[in-house]
Formats: sequence, C-alpha cells, structure tokens
Amino acid sequence: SAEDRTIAGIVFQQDQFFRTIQLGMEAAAKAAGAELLEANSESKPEKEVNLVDTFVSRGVDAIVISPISATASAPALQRAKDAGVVIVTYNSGVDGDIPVSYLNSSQRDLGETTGKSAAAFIKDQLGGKAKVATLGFKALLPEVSGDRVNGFLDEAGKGGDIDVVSQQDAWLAEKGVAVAGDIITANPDINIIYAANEGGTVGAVQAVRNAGKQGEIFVFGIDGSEQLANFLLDDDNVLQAVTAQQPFEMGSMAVKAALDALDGKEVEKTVIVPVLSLSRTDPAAVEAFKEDLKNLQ
Amino acid sequence: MTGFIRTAFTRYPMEIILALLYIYLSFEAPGFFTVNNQLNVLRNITMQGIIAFGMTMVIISGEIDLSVGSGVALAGCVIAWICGEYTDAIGAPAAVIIGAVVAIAIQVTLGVLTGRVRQWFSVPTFITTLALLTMLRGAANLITGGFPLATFPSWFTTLGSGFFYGVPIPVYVFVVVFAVTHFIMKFTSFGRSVYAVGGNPEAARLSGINIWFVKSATLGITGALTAISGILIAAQIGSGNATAASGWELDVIAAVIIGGTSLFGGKGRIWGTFIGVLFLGFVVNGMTLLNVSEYWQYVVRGALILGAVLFNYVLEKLR
Amino acid sequence: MTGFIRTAFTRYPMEIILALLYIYLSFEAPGFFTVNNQLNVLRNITMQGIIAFGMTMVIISGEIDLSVGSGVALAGCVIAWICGEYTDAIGAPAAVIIGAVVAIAIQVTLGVLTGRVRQWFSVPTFITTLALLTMLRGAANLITGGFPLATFPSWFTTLGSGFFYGVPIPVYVFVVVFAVTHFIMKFTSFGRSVYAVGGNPEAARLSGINIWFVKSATLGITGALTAISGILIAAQIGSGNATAASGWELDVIAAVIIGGTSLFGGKGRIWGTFIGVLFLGFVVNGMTLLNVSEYWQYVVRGALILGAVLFNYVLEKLR
Amino acid sequence: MTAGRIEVSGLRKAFGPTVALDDVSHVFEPGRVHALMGKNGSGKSTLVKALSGALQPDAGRMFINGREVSFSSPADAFANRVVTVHQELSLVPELSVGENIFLGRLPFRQRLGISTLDWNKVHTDARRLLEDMGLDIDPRRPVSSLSVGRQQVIEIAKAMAFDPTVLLLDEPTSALARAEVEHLFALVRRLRERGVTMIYITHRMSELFDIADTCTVLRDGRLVGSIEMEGATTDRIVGMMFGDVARATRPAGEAEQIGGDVVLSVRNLTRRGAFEDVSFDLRRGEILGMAGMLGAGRTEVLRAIFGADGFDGGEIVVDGMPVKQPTPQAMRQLGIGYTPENRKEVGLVQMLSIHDNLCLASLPVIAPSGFITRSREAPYVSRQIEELSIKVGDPMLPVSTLSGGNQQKIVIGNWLNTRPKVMFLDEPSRGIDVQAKQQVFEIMWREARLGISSVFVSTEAEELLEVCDRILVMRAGRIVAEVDPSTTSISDLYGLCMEEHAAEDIVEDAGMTATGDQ
Ligand SMILES: Nc1ncnc2c1ncn2[C@@H]1O[C@H](COP(=O)(O)OP(=O)(O)OP(=O)(O)O)[C@@H](O)[C@H]1O
Ligand SMILES: Nc1ncnc2c1ncn2[C@@H]1O[C@H](COP(=O)(O)OP(=O)(O)OP(=O)(O)O)[C@@H](O)[C@H]1O
Ligand SMILES: [Mg+2]
Ligand SMILES: [Mg+2]
Repeated sequence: SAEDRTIAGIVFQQDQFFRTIQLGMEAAAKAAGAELLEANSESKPEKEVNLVDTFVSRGVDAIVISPISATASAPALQRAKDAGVVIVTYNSGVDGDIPVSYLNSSQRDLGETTGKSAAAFIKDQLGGKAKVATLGFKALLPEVSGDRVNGFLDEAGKGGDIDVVSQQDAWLAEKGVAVAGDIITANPDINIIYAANEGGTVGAVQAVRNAGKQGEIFVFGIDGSEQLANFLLDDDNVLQAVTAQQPFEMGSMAVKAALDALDGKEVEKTVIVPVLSLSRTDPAAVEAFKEDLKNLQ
Repeated sequence: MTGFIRTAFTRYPMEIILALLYIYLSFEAPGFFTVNNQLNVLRNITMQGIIAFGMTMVIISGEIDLSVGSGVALAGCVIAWICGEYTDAIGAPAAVIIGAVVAIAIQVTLGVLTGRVRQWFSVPTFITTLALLTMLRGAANLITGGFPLATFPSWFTTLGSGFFYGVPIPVYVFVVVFAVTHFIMKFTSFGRSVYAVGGNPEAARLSGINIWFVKSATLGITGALTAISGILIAAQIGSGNATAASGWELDVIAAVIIGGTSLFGGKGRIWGTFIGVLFLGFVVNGMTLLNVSEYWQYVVRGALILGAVLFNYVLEKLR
Repeated sequence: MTGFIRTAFTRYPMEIILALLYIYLSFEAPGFFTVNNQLNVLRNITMQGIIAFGMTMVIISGEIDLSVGSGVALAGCVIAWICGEYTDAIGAPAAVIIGAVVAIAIQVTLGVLTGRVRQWFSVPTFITTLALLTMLRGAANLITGGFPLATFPSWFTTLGSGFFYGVPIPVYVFVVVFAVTHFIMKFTSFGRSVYAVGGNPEAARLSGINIWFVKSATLGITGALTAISGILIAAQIGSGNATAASGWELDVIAAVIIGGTSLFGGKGRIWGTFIGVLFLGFVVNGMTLLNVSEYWQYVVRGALILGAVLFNYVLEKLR
Repeated sequence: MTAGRIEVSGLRKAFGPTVALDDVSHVFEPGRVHALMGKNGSGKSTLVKALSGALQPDAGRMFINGREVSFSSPADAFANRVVTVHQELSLVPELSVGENIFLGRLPFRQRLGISTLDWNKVHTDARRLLEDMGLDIDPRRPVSSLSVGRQQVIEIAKAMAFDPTVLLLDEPTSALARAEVEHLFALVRRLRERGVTMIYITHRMSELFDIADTCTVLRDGRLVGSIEMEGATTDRIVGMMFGDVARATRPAGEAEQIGGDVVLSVRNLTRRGAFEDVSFDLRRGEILGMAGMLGAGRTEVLRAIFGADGFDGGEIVVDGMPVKQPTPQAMRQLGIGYTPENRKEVGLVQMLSIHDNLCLASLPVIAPSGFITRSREAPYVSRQIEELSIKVGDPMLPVSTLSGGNQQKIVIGNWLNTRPKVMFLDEPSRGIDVQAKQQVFEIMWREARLGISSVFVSTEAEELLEVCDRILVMRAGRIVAEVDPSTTSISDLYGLCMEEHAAEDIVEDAGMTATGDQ
C-alpha cells in the first residue's frame, strides 16, 4: 500500500520553480502517506547519476525526476528502471522508453505563449516593427534555453518585422542587470528584451529602469514569482507579460502518477501541464496568481 | 621619447594594458564610448569591486577568503528576511536599517572567527572559507526557503538602481570604499602591519605586531564589505536571493591578482585592484557589446586574465 | 588499554573519524550498509578520487590546480567529438582509443604548460589554472555546441557503468591509481623529490633536483588523471557533456586537505587523500539516504569539512 | 695526482646594478684548503654559487682539473663531484635526516622486478655517515626537529655523502659550537689527506690559522690577492680585506657608570625540556653577556622573556612590576627589544623596503594616532642609517638587497627606533665581517652610555669578554656560573661552557620525542 512506498524526487536547481515543484511533491506524498526523499542534482550530470544510483541502492520504489539532459540522463535511469524502479519524468524528458509517465509544460509552449503576447504588443503598440534582444541560459541548459528562446522568437515574429540584435546568456538576476544594461547601451534603439527565466527577467526589468528607458523598452519574460507579479502591476509599464508554469501542479501530479503506477493503475504516458499566461492587460489574473503563491509559502 | 614610453610601460604595465583595451573597445564596440555605458560599467563592477578591495587586504596579509560569493547571498537574504518579518511592526526604514546592521554584523563576525580559527587551530583560511562557501549558501536558502524574498520598500531599491547627480548610487559606495581602503593601506600603521604580517609573519610578531589581530581584522573588513555588496545587490534586484553571486570568489580573486597583488602575501596595492576590477569590467562589458557568443566569452575572458598577468610579468622584467 | 585508544586516536585521527561516521551511518541511514550501496559509494567517489590523488601530488609540490572540473568536461567532450567524427571512417574501437589518447594528451600538455608558465613567467599556478577553469569550459561548449554528444558505441558505456566480478569497473581504475600514486610518492625518487620541492624548493634545487620538471610532471600527471576521470564520466553518462563536473576543483581540494595534506606544500600522503575521498563520499551518500533536506546538506557538508580538519588538528596536538 | 684543480678566468656576475663578481681569475691548487675571505657582500658566496652551478655567471670560464666546465644546474656540478655546503641552510624541514642527506640520489633496490627506494639503506648509510662524523643523530628524525646548529651539521654530512673531489664550504661554522667545529676540522683534514680540494669561507679569523693552507681575498667583487697561510698575519689579511680597520675597544672607565637600579629581573624561569630555574638581574646601562654552547638554551630563555614563546613557571619583573602575560607587544611597550639570531628568516620582512623594516617595531612610537606617512617616518629611518652607518643606496629598495652585516644593523635599528630600555641581542655578530662586528659592539657601548641595557648572546668567548660588563654561563638549560670579564680568560670561559660535555645532547633529546617520517 501507499504507506510504505518510498519515492525519490529529484530537481536540478535551487530556485523558486523547483522549490515549488518540491512543495507539490511533498503535498502529494503526504496526502498518500508515502515517504518522499528529495535531492538536487545541481545541473551536474555526474551528480545526477550518483543520486539515481544511491536511491536505487536505498531501495526506493519510484524516482520522480527532471532529467538534466535527454541523452546524458538516460543510462542511469535505464539502469534504475532495469532494477525495477518506476520512473516518472517531469519538466524535461529523456530519450528511450524509460518513464511510465512524462509530465511537462512544453518548453516551446512557454516561449510561444509569451511570444504571442509579444506579437500582439508589437502589432498594436510598435507598429509592427521591433528590435529584440534575448537573455537565455545556454551555458546551463542549452536544450531548454533554445526551446524557450526560439519558441518566443517564432511567435513574436508573427506580430511583424522583428530584428534580433543581441542574444546573450544571463540567468541570475545580478548578471541579468549587467548584461541587459550592456545590451541597452550597445543598442539604444532596442524595443524589446525577452528573458527566458525568472532571474533574467528580473535583471532585464531593473536594467531598463536603471537606463531610464521606461516606456521605450519593454520586457517579456518567463516564470512567475511574487516579484514578477509586482512588476506586472507596477505602472512604470516595463514588464509586459510572462508565462508561468504551474510547478505545484506538476510536482504533485508527477508523484501521483508514480504512486498510481506502483498501484498498478493505468497512467498516461504523456501529460501536458498547462502554462499560465500573465499579462499587464489582465491585472485580476495577476492578483489571483499572487494570492496562490502566498498560500504556498 | 622612447625612453618615456619605456618608462611608462615598465612602471605602469596594467594601466597601459587597460588603456589599450579601452581604446580598442572605444573604436570597435558599439556604444562603448558613451557616458551611459561608462556609468553602466561602473555600476556593474561596483559590487565585486567593493569586495575586491577587502580581498586585497586579506591576500596581502597572507590569507584568502573563498566565502565571499555565498556571503553576498546570505547578507541579501538576511536583510530581506528582516524586512519581511519586521516591517509591519517597526516600519520599513527601521527594518531596513536593522537588517543592514545584522547582515553586516554576521559577516564581520564570521570573518573575525575565520581568523581566530586559524590562530587557535591552525586551520588555513582556505579551508575554513571553503567550508563557509557551502554553509552560507545553505543558510541563505534556509532563510528564504528557496524563494526570492521581495520584501523591500520601493525607496530601498533606488539604493541599488538609483542615480545621484547622474551617477548610479552604488558607484559612490565603490569610490568611498576605494578611497578608505587605499588610505588605510597607505597611511595607517594598521596598513603597514598588513604588509609586514603577509611578508613575514614571524618577523612581524617578533616586532610586536599582533598578527592575529591584523589577519582577523582584514577578514572582518572583507566580511563587512561583502555584506555591503550583498545589500546593494538585494537593492538592485529588488529581492533577497539565495542564488545570488555564485562563483564570485574566483572573479574577485582574479581582479586582485590582475592588479598585481601577490598570492603569497606581503605585496600588493589597492590601486592595482582598482585597475584589475576595471579591466575585468571592461572585458565583460566589451564582450557583451560586441555580442561575443557565450561560449567564446569563457575562452576570451580566461585568455585575457592570463594574458594580463603574463604581460605584467614581462614588463616588470624589462624594468 | 586507554593508552592504546589514545595512540590510535592521535596517530590515526582521520581514520577514526571515518570509522565513527561509518558506524553512525550503518545504524542510522537506511540502506547504507548494503553491498549495493557500498559499491555505489565506491563508484561515486571514483571520479573525483582519481583526480584527488594527482592533486595531492600537485599540492605537496607546492602548487595547485583549479582547472580540474573544466578539464573533466573538456576531456569527455573531446572523446565524444572524435567518436562522432571518425567512427564512420575508422570504426568505433579505433575512434574511442584515438579519442582517449587525444583527450589525455591535451590535459597532460596543459598541465605541463602550466608548470612551464610558472617557471618562465613566474605566473602562479593558481592564476593560470583559474584562467583555464573558464577557458576549458568554454572550449568544451564550443566543441559540443552546448548539446550532449551521444556518439559512443554501447560497449563503451559499460566502462563507466559496468561491473567486473560484481564490482563497478571504474572502481578498479580508482584502486589502480591509488596504488600507483601511493607507490610513486613513497618508493620512487621522483616521489621524494615532490616532497622536497614543496618543502624547500631552493634546497631541492641545490640538491640537484630539477624542480620545474617535478612541478610540471605533477601537473601533467594530474592532467592525465583529470582526462581519465572525464572519459569515465563520459562513459558513465553515455555522452560528452560540457556542463559536467562544474565546481569539482573545490571538492577535490577539500578531499586532499581533509586527508591531512598541507596547502603550503611539502607535507601529505596519498593514503590520507584516500581517507578524505571516502569521508566526503560517505557524507554525501549518507545525507541522501537520511533524506537531509537540500539546504541543510550544504550546511552539514561545510560543517563536516571544517569539523574534520579541526578535529584532526586537535588530535595532532594531543600526540 | 689529484683531480680537484679549480681555475676561474674572467668570471663576472651582476645582479642588476650590483656587480657581485668583477673579472675574477684565480687558480685554486688541488688538495689544499683555500680560505676565501672578504667583508660582507664582497662576492664570496656568489663565486661559490657559480662553481656549484647554483647560478650562472654572466661571463668568464671555469675549469675543473684543466677541463672547461659549464654548470647549468647543481646536478652538473655533482656529476663533476663538486659539492657545496651553502651559506643558507638548504635542507627540507619536513623530510628525515637520512633522506635529506641522500636527497637527489636516493638508493634503490629491485623488488619483484621493480626498482624501489631502499629505505633501510637510506637510514643505515646515513647512520654510518653520521657516526663517522662523531654524531649521534637518529636519521629518521625530521630535520625540522633539530636545532639550527645540528641542521648545519647535517648539511655538512650531506656534502660528505657525495664523496667529493672539490668541496666548497660557505661559512659552515657560523652556527656551530666549538666541539662541532673541532669535528668539522678533523674531517677537513682527513679530506685534505685524501686529496680533496676545498674552498672555505669564514668570518672567523682564528679558524684560518687552524685549517687553511692559503687565503684568497675578495673586495667588492674583485680579487685582491692570495697568500700562503704560512707566515701570514691577521693584520695582513684584514689589511687586504678592508685596507685599514681600527679595532674598537671600549672606552676605559665606562663600565663603572652602570646605574644601580634593576630594570629587568627574571626569577626561576622554567620551561621543561628547554631551560630550568633561570634567574638574573639586569641593571640600567649594563651589558650582560650570555655564554654557552650551542643548544645551551640561551635563545629559548630570551624568547620566553620576550614573550615569543611560553614558559611553565617563574616570574619576569620589569621596572619592579611583574609581567603577567608576556607577549612581544606587551614587552615592546615595556621597553624591551629583541633581535633574533636568524635575522634572514625572522628578523626582517625581506620583500619590504629598508625604510619599512626600520619602522616595523616602532609604528606605535612614530604614529601614536595610527596615521602615518612616509615623511613622518623619514627622520627615524635616516637617523638609524646615519648613526649605525648602514650602507644603503636607496632606502626604498627591498632589504633583501643588503649584505648580511647591513641587514643585521637594520634589525638593530628597527628596535632602537622604539627607544627601548633593554635590548636582547641574540648572536648579533653571527655571519658578519670584522668591521661590521666592531660597529655592532660600538652600538652596544654607545647605547649603554645612554642608559640602555643589553643582554648579549654569543658563542664566541672572545667577543663576550671584550664587550660585556658581566657574563652568565648557561649549560644544559641552567645558569651555571657568573663571571667577571676583567678577571676571566678565554680558556676559562670556554671551560665553563663545556664542562659535562654530553649535556648538550641530553637537553636536546629531553624536549621532544623522535618522530620519523617513515
Ligand atoms: N640574488 C641576488 N639578487 C641581488 N643581489 C644579490 C643577489 N645575491 C647577491 N647579491 C649581491 O651581490 C653582492 C655579493 O653577494 P655575496 O652573497 O656573494 O656576498 P658574500 O661575500 O657572500 O657576503 P656575506 O659575507 O655577507 O655572506 C652583494 O652586494 C649582494 O647584495
Ligand atoms: N623548534 C624546536 N623544537 C624542538 N626543540 C627545539 C626547538 N628549538 C630549539 N630546540 C631545542 O632547545 C634547546 C635550546 O636551544 P636554544 O636555541 O635556546 O640554544 P642556544 O643556547 O640559544 O643555542 P644557539 O647558539 O643554537 O642559539 C636545544 O637543545 C634545541 O635543540
Ligand atoms: Mg655569503
Ligand atoms: Mg641561540
């Protein structure tokens, strides 16, 4: 029964997104009375391998994991599966037929959703022409970063004629301030900065404020946080829209899937967790999002 | 004339390297040579720069501090947490001030303790601060629970991103810290002792210098500067963030060494560190302006650090 | 009897600490005391452990190598890239072998060059390898374009994750490297020169020892071991990965210092490093098994490193 | 007949602006002991280093036994069996005695087809060698546990182990006690009989007549000349070294001016294993000598009083006030200064300037407020340079550019700037030339006239008798006698120091347990 099930939940970074995932996992495990072991692979493939092996030898029943890389994470997870452990992946997938269930918000989807807001904005406010810069995290997670950035650019391009003038990496807020600031200097006529994660988005907004370019440069981002919600509600008109994943849902659904599979129930092979578009144009939704977040912490 | 150039080259190698880089970027990097960008660079180097001045003293005194990156994160989280807990009770200004004081006090204490642990138990500061590097990061996460804490009053964030007479406010802090540390190292007997302690601890001790006081003090000063930097960063990004400033220890040490300070202690200058900080700042800024791809940035940055130190050496030999 | 205990404690402080930790974990950590888990720990410590033995030699010789983490990544990417490019032309076995040779050759060259740069230009290895730390990471990314390169034949991956007589294959490599480096340091004149060079370089020089050869050689050996570790990791995860092994430099140095090697050179033992590596391995494994929360893990890990070094010191004093 | 003829021709070496060797040409005949003399900084060590491959001359040629050689490293010199005992200790402190002796060419044996270090042979060979030299030192002990004097002996043993044909000895006796010097001389004579050529550097004039066959003198990097020792006189050699030097003597009647008040009083000071029950009084303006053999515990006593090391029991009273917790800072504040015996390692911060080194101890005096400028320090610096006649070009140059004697004066000047009441001078005359030595003595006398008391530690009985008002004799960690220099002869004093010959080893071994590296 569920009471003596042990489930390992592995994240690969310590940030708000994964922290919320963990909260979701904890809630689901608690509800089912299962034991949850948590770990963080710190984006290091070798550490991930160690964790998976350790959990297997500890005899866990299931591993719920966001693999660092579709290719690099496969061998260890295959080993775990061969040892009889149920694998559920979330957020990022893995090559081969390893997981019983895979839950994610499509990374492209995230980029595209923000991109759609940007397309509308470009068409309505900028007269169909925009100069765009992007902040990604290519040196950290090239695949995910690529999906988010390209998804955005593809959709945003539908709003008119866009010119991508600079593509840089910056995923921590303080780095984002510096890099976005430099980009603004190099391209004073830029209209839009897109950042592919929370840190980058915060950094880009602050950089625009530093440069005094409120009303001239507009920021689009990814991820949801209290601070980003506040930016959307701020009347300085810098941050326009972000697309948040629903990490709490993702975490709890992933653990539930694992438990179901252990109980021999049917589980869906692929589950798409919807993304949440938050925009300056819909302040009520932003407020609601803030409220949800408060209840979590 | 050539004599003059030769003298300039051999006496001020890093200054010359910096000037060459500056000229190159002025011509090649779009927007580099604008007032805005110059101010931007200044703002961006401020945070690491402030710490680098303290680190210079620590390294001259023959020690090292690897915990500064985590210290920055912890300080930001501490002030954010205190603001979050106490703003309602005592009002935002009081909460900010208390938060800042507590954040600084923690880092100073840790710095001084690091020195004392070295004194009492002969544990090298390399290892103590290496342990602190992970411990403080963990503590920052425990305080914030992993979420950015956006608890600051809005006026506080101007401290990080505001301007005063057209110059970003952190830049003033940077300049003041530079001036004060420069003064300390050059015009106080404490500063003299730092050199002596790093150059030959036993000789310094036998000359009646309290070497453990000196070492602990430099570590404590660096702690204070780390906390100040952490507070400024929290102000700049508007929240206390446990992931902030990761990996800074090596950046800061690189700036100090580029500035001509010897890792073996006893030798170095605050002015040199100032040059080193500017150098790294211009390199990073220039690469972004030139839209150098992320991967090449790693390579170029490493090559420039190595190149600067090498060049410095070659010019010193010519002297 | 108490005399015996006292002797044991003061002569083998780290061994005792390790044993205590082991006993504690056996009772408290579920699944710790199983053959599987023991093998697992061994497999997990292998990769950093291999490098730590080289690093011990480097540190005893009075130098340091901060580039090992990036070196691991680069080596894995190099062999993966060569397999990707040449498997079709020359077949998988030949491609793997050539890839391994090239990867090792690159790291050895870089290690030796680091030593030579120190000799010719007096650039401390701290700064050269700090520059390499970023440069090699960039190079690894440039080779792979940021994506994992899964180009290996399937038999190659058994090298990383396979078993031989029930023991993971990398463990054999680990044991061999331990035995060889231990032998070198204890029973060859090269090994003794390493101690002499680190303890008093001028005395070593005047005794006819080629100190730059010795230092370059230890750096070169560490380069080779770094590459081997990188190849094994690539085999273990089945691809060349530019993000692998980030931050390892500090882990490896921590293991070496916990093992009693002096950062100031001249003193240390391969056996001690072995203990240090095991200690860190058990700490990491134990915390995972005990389900210590992520944030506490940072704190506990730092505290244990500091505690081990402190305890070691206190016991040495009792001696 | 022998292989060790050394010829140098047109040898030149410059360090930046300093010309250490200037066109030196000379032949050292084989099978003889050639003393090499010259004041501090005259280039003696540089010549020896060139011959030993430790540094490469800028110009000139060297011949060993008529064959031109060019040593690019010490290993090349060893290959020609040219072996050197350098002026600075060149041992590896962490390694064992045995290993140090054979460093660079440790013995091997075959084991399972692999050649491995033969630790047994290392230690048995080392023990045999040491016994040959009349020494009882465990070859497994780490060198760092030995006193400086013992380390010097190991250094010599290390050179012997090479079976040299040419042996270069750069001030081998500067840290040796009389008995050990005798051992060394016996050894040198034995080697001479075997036909080994030796170059022997010393500042001790008396040794020349004991051991040397010829004496070669350098002055400011140039060869002044070479004479046979037979028929040579001290005056002649000193004349070659300096031109003329007046031998200073203490102005008569001064000793009577010593004040009656006791400035420093030590009662029953004890540290187990180092010294026991040490008591003495020091009066104002007095120069108190401390005689004793190497390892008698004099340095330990001074360091304990100065607060540099701890002690187990006893009392220190300064100006009538007991000192509770002596530390170097506290003692400095009470007006006590200490110049350590190994000035190169712990007396100076080598990388700092002469200027900074002269102000190191006196910072609180120069700048009571803590703020300081170079111009504020300048008078203190120039005063010492002037009064101690320190030969410096630019006081902003690193102190490491000065010769030994001048470095010693910097150490003293550093403390005189603190305006001390009491100076502890530990072997201030070690390794400095006759002239500089005389100047140091004159400094002591002058300060005594100004009411400053000194404790003067020296291993040379002559010096103590010449300089001091009163002499304490230490042996095996105890004060065993107090003598009046005016009524004591040199041989009496030596006798007092040497009684119970083996005492030295007893103290040395009581303080520590042997811990082998292996
Ligand atoms: N490495 C060096 N760098 C700069 N100057 C040096 C160096 N070595 C020696 N000198 C200078 O060369 C000169 C000769 O030095 P040397 O050591 O040969 O003198 P010495 O006769 O052995 O003196 P002492 O009796 O004090 O040992 C001195 O002026 C010294 O300052
Ligand atoms: N660091 C040390 N560790 C262990 N023993 C020591 C140490 N330093 C000195 N000793 C021992 O303490 C004893 C006293 O030495 P000390 O140096 O005081 O003698 P000294 O009379 O001053 O002789 P010297 O002329 O060599 O200075 C010696 O037997 C010496 O071997
Ligand atoms: Mg000399
Ligand atoms: Mg002494």
